Amino acid sequence: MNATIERDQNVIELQAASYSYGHTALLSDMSFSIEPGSFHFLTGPSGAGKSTLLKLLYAELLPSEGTVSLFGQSVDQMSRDQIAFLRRRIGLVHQNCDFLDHLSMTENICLPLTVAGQSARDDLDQLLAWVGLTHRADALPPQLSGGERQRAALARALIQAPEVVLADEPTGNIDWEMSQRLLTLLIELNKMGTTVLIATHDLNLIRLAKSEIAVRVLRIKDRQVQFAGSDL
Amino acid sequence: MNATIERDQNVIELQAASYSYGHTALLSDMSFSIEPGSFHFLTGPSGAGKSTLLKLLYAELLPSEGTVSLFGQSVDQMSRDQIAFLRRRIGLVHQNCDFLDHLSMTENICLPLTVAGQSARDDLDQLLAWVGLTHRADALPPQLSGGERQRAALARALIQAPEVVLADEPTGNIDWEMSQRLLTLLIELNKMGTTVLIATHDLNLIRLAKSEIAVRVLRIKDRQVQFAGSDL
Amino acid sequence: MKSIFAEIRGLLIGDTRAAMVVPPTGFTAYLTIFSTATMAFLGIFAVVMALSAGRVADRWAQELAKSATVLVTASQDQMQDAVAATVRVLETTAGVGSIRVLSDDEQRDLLVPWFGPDMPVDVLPLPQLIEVIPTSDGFDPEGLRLRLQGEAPDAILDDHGRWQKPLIRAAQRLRLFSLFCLSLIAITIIAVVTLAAKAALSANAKTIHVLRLVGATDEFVAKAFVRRFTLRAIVGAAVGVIMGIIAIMLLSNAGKAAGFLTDFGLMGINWLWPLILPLLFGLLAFFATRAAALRLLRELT
Amino acid sequence: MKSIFAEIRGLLIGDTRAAMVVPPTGFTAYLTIFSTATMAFLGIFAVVMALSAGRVADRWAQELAKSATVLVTASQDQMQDAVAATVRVLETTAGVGSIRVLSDDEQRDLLVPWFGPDMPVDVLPLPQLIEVIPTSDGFDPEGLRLRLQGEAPDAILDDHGRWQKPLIRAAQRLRLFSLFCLSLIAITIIAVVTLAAKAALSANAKTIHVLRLVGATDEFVAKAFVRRFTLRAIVGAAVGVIMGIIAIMLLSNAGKAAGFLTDFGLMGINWLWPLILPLLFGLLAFFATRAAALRLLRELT
Ligand SMILES: Nc1ncnc2c1ncn2[C@@H]1O[C@H](COP(=O)(O)OP(=O)(O)OP(=O)(O)O)[C@@H](O)[C@H]1O
Ligand SMILES: Nc1ncnc2c1ncn2[C@@H]1O[C@H](COP(=O)(O)OP(=O)(O)OP(=O)(O)O)[C@@H](O)[C@H]1O
Ligand SMILES: [Mg+2]
Ligand SMILES: [Mg+2]
Repeated sequence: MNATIERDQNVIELQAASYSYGHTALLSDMSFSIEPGSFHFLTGPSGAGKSTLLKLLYAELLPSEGTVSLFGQSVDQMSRDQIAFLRRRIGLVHQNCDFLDHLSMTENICLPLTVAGQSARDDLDQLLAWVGLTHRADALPPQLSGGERQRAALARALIQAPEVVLADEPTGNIDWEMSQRLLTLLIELNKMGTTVLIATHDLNLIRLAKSEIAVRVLRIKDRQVQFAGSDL
Repeated sequence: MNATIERDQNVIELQAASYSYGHTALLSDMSFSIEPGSFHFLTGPSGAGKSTLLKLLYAELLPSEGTVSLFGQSVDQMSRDQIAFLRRRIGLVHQNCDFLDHLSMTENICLPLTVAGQSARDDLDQLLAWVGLTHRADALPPQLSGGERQRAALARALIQAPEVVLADEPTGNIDWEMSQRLLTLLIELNKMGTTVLIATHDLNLIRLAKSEIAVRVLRIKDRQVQFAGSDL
Repeated sequence: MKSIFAEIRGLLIGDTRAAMVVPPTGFTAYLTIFSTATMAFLGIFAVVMALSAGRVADRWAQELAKSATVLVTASQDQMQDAVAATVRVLETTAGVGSIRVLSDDEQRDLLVPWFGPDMPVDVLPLPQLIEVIPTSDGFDPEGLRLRLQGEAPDAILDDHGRWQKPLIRAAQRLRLFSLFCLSLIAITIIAVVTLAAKAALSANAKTIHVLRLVGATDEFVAKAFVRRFTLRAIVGAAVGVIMGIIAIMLLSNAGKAAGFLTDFGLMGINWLWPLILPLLFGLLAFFATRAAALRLLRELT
Repeated sequence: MKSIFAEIRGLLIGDTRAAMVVPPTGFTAYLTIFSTATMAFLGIFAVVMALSAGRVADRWAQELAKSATVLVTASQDQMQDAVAATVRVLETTAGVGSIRVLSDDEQRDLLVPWFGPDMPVDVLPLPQLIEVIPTSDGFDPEGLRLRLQGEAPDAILDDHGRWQKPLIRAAQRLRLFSLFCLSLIAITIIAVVTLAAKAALSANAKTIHVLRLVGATDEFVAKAFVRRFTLRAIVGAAVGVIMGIIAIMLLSNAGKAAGFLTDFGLMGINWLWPLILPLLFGLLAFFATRAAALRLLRELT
């Protein structure tokens, strides 16, 4: 585990990477890189492959061709344990946020610490308050509203102070006010050095972020990833 | 089963209805009605109780106090079979759209027909094409993207040509272009007489609808349901 | 109750529409089938055991009852009279079916172990043995003994009562033991089938919720699961019963060859058991699944 | 292999952190525990059966071997010489442990069934019976018979060979039958525990996916499930074994009271079996769960 990364090294780097679920390629010949400390959005129509791309960046899927490198190491060459350790440096918000239904929300949010053998963080209450879940801390996942679950998923992704945050539609079920609040949190973390990549179709969110910091927008089009210009 | 409803009778009518999950009331003293053929939106912050309210309107939950009447009949006084028959007149899009994972998308979408003992509709292909799922018709639910699942849930809600459509955040994971398309579909159905109620936090969607037809917006605030003015 | 019969009819006629909504397999299904098969195997074994134990007990009781003998000891010249008196008594005793006065040759055979083959039977003052074969009701040994004492004092009744009683008690115990095993296995079968139905249904809680939400009646949901699980139980039971019969036949053949376990096996009308068992399992699964499904449904509106 | 031992150690020391991620109960868990208990119950029964069958077979063989007798028939005045000659032969026969010349009283007791209690033993030309108790190796009956023919022509060996053989074969069959049952039950136990582990794990596929996504190593996931399921199997087996022992004791007591099933029960060192069985179940569950967990994990990166 090399816990520190070189300043100039890219956090994520794809070289001619492609992915296909069956025979026809869904994403093909993708080459791009994400520098540490950057803030990216990923857009594209429903079914374009945003979630698939994020899964590649989390080693949940392995590229059919080409290489995906995380923290300078190709995921193909990692052992299963190395992938597990890698994931402790990346915070993930899945699109359909799954929790362990028999554990309370607090226990679910602290799960990444549990599996890493670490004890709960002191500022857990602060994190819960920020995502507006203080009053639901002891509830079980099925007792939460859609938006509350999404916020809990974000809290779980951030609990380990990860170097990279990958969030798949983190505000799909959340009202605009709360979305702004969550974006502010991510921007603050980004300012402290966290690399952020958010897949979303909420153009307002992208516009808001653009007005605050320098962000880049990746767009999936025709199975390729392009950097979008200012034409949002 | 009274398949026809009187012209003047309200489709949905709440009288001093309230609901609480535990001891403290989540929604209290709600009194409002929804006329046949109307188009409503339901908004409110995440966790306000939008999904809970929709569940009351679908008899998935029964009011703690007061009455909820559907098609002129109080849900409290319905037998379990009557509730089942009632649901065949209402199309529902759940917030976390659940499917039967061992059935294909087409079979899932036709499930309301299956349980009602009806055969598949002729215009199924048309419906699939409209929600953009033609190419995924044979896929299994876990193989779909988040947005595709949401569109399939809408298709399932519409397959029986219901008199009322209740949709809980039907566009949360869908890009703006597709959202517009789905809204157009719902507006067309509304023009043909279907009553529509959509819970959403997407203000753009509400604005777009407002520009096309007469819609009313319900807002949950302080545990109450209010009709919002033009201050969106 | 009316709806239950309608449901059983529906089960037999079949409603593929309803059946398709239940996930087809998975390890819980395998576990159900396997457990059911094991239980059916044990069940058929226990039934055969109980039947065989009953047969063994009957045979023991019969053979023991048959083996009463009367011993007439008298000097050679008085022997004929003594035997005649004894026979008279025996012939007028209620419960005595038939009697047989053993010939000299038969008596000699019985005595060979004691005196060797060359024994001088003729010169010995041998007692005369009379075999008494009772009717199915049997006779009262004490009464007969008293009558003999009065009317034929040279005769002694040996009804083997001393060693007969524990054996008869043992046979009864054997029967009780098999019944105990049988009820133990029956309880286990009920528990396993019920638990398996509950486990499979609770694994399908989501399915039931979805079905109910899209407008399915309780009837439809229950029928779908009941059909699938009942068939599963019947198939599992049939497999188990077939395996059980094969094992029983192998054992009873091997046993017969070795002059052992000769009473072990299915005979005559008892061959209906292998047919009845899967149906019993099906019925059990039917009610267990129905109850579990309705219980799960009751948690939903 | 090293990691397996480390894991077993971890299992005993306990890691509540890992254990809490596994859903605690549910019907699949109950089904697992119940099935395991049933299997353990059957297991302990089968073991006791096999042990008892072995004991019964041994006892039969011993008692049959013991029951050889030599019958010396001679006229009263030559009897003493004939018996002495026979005893000489027997004492110098390999495999004969000890011999005992029966007293007149003993002989009379044996003959009571034939001649009644008032028999005039003294006046009868009774043969002399000699009981032969062989060593554990036993003697060669044909050889002894030939020697007796030559050296003590008045003596006849009755080694009961005629009816001894089928009984010994029956005892061997009984032993074989219990071993057959035992292996049948062992196979069933393996299948049930394996299937139960697989069913429980596949019901937890989502949990495993979530754990892996938040950075859990395979080790962590496997350990969590292995710990829970192994303990479940051990608890289930312990319950089954306790129930089994209670049932066995009840039966064997009832049996002893009835002079039946006296060999049924656990004796001496065999009391270790009830301790071993749950451990075996635990070990089985350990490997089955581990294999199933790793197989499920292998489908995920
Ligand atoms: N089964 C339950 N038991 C207890 N509390 C519940 C349960 N379901 C929902 N709640 C709580 O009730 C509140 C309202 O939930 P609801 O799902 O109706 O919100 P919502 O308005 O749909 O929110 P969102 O926009 O996030 O979907 C939430 O705080 C939620 O935690
Ligand atoms: N396991 C799978 N097997 C086969 N096809 C799949 C699988 N998962 C996803 N797909 C297909 O791949 C395409 C891309 O899916 P993906 O989830 O990446 O889309 P997305 O861009 O995230 O869409 P959305 O905005 O709707 O979430 C979709 O058409 C989907 O149906
Ligand atoms: Mg997606
Ligand atoms: Mg909601």
